[in-house]
Amino acid sequence: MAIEGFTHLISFAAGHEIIRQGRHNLTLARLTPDLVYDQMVAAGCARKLIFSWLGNPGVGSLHAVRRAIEGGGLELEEYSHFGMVGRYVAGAAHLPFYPLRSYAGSDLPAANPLIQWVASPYAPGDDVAVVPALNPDVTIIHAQRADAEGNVQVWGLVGVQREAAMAAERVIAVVEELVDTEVIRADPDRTLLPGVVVTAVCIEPYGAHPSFAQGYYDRDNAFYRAWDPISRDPGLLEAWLDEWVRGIRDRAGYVEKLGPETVAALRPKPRPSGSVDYGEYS
Amino acid sequence: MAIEGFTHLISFAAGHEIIRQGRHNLTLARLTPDLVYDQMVAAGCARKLIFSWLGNPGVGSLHAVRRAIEGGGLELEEYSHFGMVGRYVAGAAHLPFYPLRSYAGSDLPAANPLIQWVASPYAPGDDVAVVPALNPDVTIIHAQRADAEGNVQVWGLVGVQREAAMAAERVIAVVEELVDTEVIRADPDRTLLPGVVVTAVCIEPYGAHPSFAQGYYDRDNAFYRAWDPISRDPGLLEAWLDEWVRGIRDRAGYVEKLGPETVAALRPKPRPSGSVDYGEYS
Amino acid sequence: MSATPDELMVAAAAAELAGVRTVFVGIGLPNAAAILARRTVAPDLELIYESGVVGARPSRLPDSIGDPALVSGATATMSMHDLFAYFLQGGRIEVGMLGAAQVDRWGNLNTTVIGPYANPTVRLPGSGGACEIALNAARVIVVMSQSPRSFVERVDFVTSPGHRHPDGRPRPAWAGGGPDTVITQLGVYRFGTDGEMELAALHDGVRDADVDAASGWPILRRQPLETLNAPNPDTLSAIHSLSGAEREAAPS
Amino acid sequence: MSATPDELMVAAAAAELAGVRTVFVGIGLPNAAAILARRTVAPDLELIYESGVVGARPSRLPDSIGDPALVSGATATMSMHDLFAYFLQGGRIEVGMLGAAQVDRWGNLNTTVIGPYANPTVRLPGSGGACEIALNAARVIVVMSQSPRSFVERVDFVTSPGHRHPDGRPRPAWAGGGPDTVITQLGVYRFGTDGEMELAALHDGVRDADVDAASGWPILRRQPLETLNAPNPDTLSAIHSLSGAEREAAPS
Repeated sequence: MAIEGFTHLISFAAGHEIIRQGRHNLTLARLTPDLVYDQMVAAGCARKLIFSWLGNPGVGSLHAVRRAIEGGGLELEEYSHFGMVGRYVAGAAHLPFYPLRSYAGSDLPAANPLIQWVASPYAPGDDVAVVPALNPDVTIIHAQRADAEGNVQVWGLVGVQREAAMAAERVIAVVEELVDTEVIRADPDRTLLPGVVVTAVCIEPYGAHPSFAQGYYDRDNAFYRAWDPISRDPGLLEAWLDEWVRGIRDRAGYVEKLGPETVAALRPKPRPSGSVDYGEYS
Repeated sequence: MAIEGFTHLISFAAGHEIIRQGRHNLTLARLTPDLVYDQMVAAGCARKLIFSWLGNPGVGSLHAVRRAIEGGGLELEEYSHFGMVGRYVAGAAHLPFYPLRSYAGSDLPAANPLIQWVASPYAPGDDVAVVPALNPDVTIIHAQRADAEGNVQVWGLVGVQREAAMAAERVIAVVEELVDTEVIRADPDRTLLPGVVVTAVCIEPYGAHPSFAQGYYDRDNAFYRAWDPISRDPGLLEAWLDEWVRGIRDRAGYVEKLGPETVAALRPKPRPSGSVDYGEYS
Repeated sequence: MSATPDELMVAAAAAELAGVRTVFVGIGLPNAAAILARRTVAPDLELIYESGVVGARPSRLPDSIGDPALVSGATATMSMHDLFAYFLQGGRIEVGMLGAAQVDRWGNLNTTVIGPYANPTVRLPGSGGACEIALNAARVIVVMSQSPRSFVERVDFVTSPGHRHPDGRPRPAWAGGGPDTVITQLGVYRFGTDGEMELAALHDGVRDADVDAASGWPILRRQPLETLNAPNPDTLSAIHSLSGAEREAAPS
Repeated sequence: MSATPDELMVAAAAAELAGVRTVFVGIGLPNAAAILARRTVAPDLELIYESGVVGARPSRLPDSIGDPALVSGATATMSMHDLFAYFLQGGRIEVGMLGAAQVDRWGNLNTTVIGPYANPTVRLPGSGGACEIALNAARVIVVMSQSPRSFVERVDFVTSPGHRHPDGRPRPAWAGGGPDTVITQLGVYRFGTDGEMELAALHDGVRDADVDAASGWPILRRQPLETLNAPNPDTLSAIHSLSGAEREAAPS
């Protein structure tokens, strides 16, 4: 499975619910495992990571992931960012591979034999690296809004959300708010995923905290920094999971526990996009 | 060169100016040559077409193109739509080829030896069709708006405009209107091409007529239908080019000649997209 | 009020879309059929156009598959790359609807040339997205006029592959189900397990012999052969309300 | 007021961006350098972030390369596919800025592991976009701390290729120019025509011997060796105004 959203719109709500359900043996794909997979790895959910950058952005390491690696309890399958992007693209497009200009002269192909090469039929010797398709059983994304038909809209960074979702067997979209379908249909360009490819929509305001939702709340940088000492210490980490994940029933409980002051401090001032005219043609 | 815009935002303004300048021997790429290339072929601009669907959409044939083909004066290089899309994608991405699930069992590869096959390193026998990169010297697109820095925004159908532009050495964007850069920056998701990849911006209201500009004017279906008898008759066609292209100085002259009634009849009623909030973060 | 041949085809094609969720719509009669189906037997049908529109809810019947009325009020627009790669090739299209100038018994479709490719008698529009639709949709419905010139022993050019190439090559393993139904003004054809076309139903008033007279090869019959009811007045008036601006994109 | 090592590196890296139009910005010091350059020597500089932002005009120095302040007021956002494929791989990036835990004389960069890959002493973050940046940007500027542990005879892992692989393999023909400049707290390094690193300039007050003491191989010298001026007070105060929230993403 994959929880995607590059820095933006990371579904911590889904990660926490997976921890609460006590899932095990998951293969977790994500360009940047981020805190959400550090927490899931700490909780024993994961058997394997498929990734391209393993860190706490702007802070340092994911210590629970590092401990699991060093303890031999976590298998790794490692790419570069564009390699991971390409795996989802190939998966979404029903292609066996995705070609990219990368890896030549790098040791990554030696570390990961799934990185291969194909010859160009147009220029002898111009070999191109390829990565295989990745088709998650489930991809979970977070988004700003959806309607009752499951049409999902996002603004700001979209990362690999469309490709990761369309590569998956099932797609779960967690959103900040449910809107009328006429809101969606007024601006079809903003639709990341039409409802026809979405399996389920869950409405969880602040479901991406401590990551951000453009226009809704800021990245909680203080949380990312505070995670470092927690993640370093298995005892502290276990206590944090008990308090903030296992000890509460759902996302609403998490948001209540965050408290109105923290939530208010993350709210940006308004910056409207402005409206464009699609025209009514009849 | 390519003038791209799939049914939407076809730069007739650029096509007519190329005819006025008396250009010859051009290789013209475009998924659907449409009336713009029928006119350019009739005027003797073209040596070769690279295309995937050759017709007057909803009406019938492009008669000038057909005459040129039947007279042996026009070389053809033919793909399917996705093959043409892939050629631009590979060109934009500096890849030697683009792989796609097509052409197996079709006679197109026999007609066009540039359609080739590569083997998948992941599954023996799972060969995938490939098309070579296409890198136009110049790509011309039409768009709704741009700012003075050359940032170009489009809403509605985008077709292959981004890929065709980014595959090109030089990019010319013809737009309905120039807007303040703050209008662009208020909604960065709508930007099709950042200014840094755009060589020149030209402001030509109604420059896509008889095709359409979402929210600005409708497709002039009557014109597309009226083109059929003109295009059938070389004499009529020559007279049309004299009257509507060579006989006027610029696009403003064309719009004036169209007349305010035609222009007004093509204007849609408003249908606003609504505004979203990007948030001001500081 | 009796139906024209086009109306018969549109009504029969719309009926095939009952219960379908995603249809990739080509220009011409398929467009009319898909819009009719959404208004009648398939209210959840998502109209997907190769121009980059998903979930169109057009206020008028467009002349072209790229029309501003398809965009305003749609659920999504996307680039042609994303649409062809992730929707069509990604296997998310249940039904692709195609027209053709020629079809053979294996469902191979020709929209490229009549005569030899290098020196054609008639130059047709070519593939457009048809080659990809024929290979990647879960199933394909063909809507076309039937005559000895269009139902041929061997198509002059395979634009869009059917169940096997005239030279015997089989359909590739990765491909979708291929042509499933061919609808003409005479009847409805299905394909047998070996991929050969079979007459399955005749329009009301069409005789068995009419089919033979309009075919370039002896067409197999399914037993029992059905007879389709004539479109009812409601359907016909729905088609009329659509077809004001409709022009078929057949090559002239 | 004297500059910290980080400030020396940021100031020198910003100076390298004078006149540059497009820079692909990584996390940490490169981010600070690029933002500083845009405010000083390169007002037309377009900051391009792998998260999918072009033309960011951040109102604050972000902790992360994905930050809402990078998006609000940018000229364009796009999917990571389009950004990596059409901007970076498409050859539209003049300068890529990278950090690293280790570098060798050929400019090979390691951000993956210290020790053997299968059983590392230290697990570093990995490539992210660095491997693609190193191969596809027209030129690459490396900003990193220098010590005998980071300037090494042989990197433990080549994450991002330099001018030739330690095993002798040459850089591929299709690739961009590769590492052009390495900036450390001691000085600025360039690369000779054979692709080997050469000391080109020392920061003010750094001695030649300091470089040897902080290097795992005998580094070539360019003649004449330049000395960089200490950052002037305006530059330093500009850096200070940026660096409130800045944390370097070095592995801990």
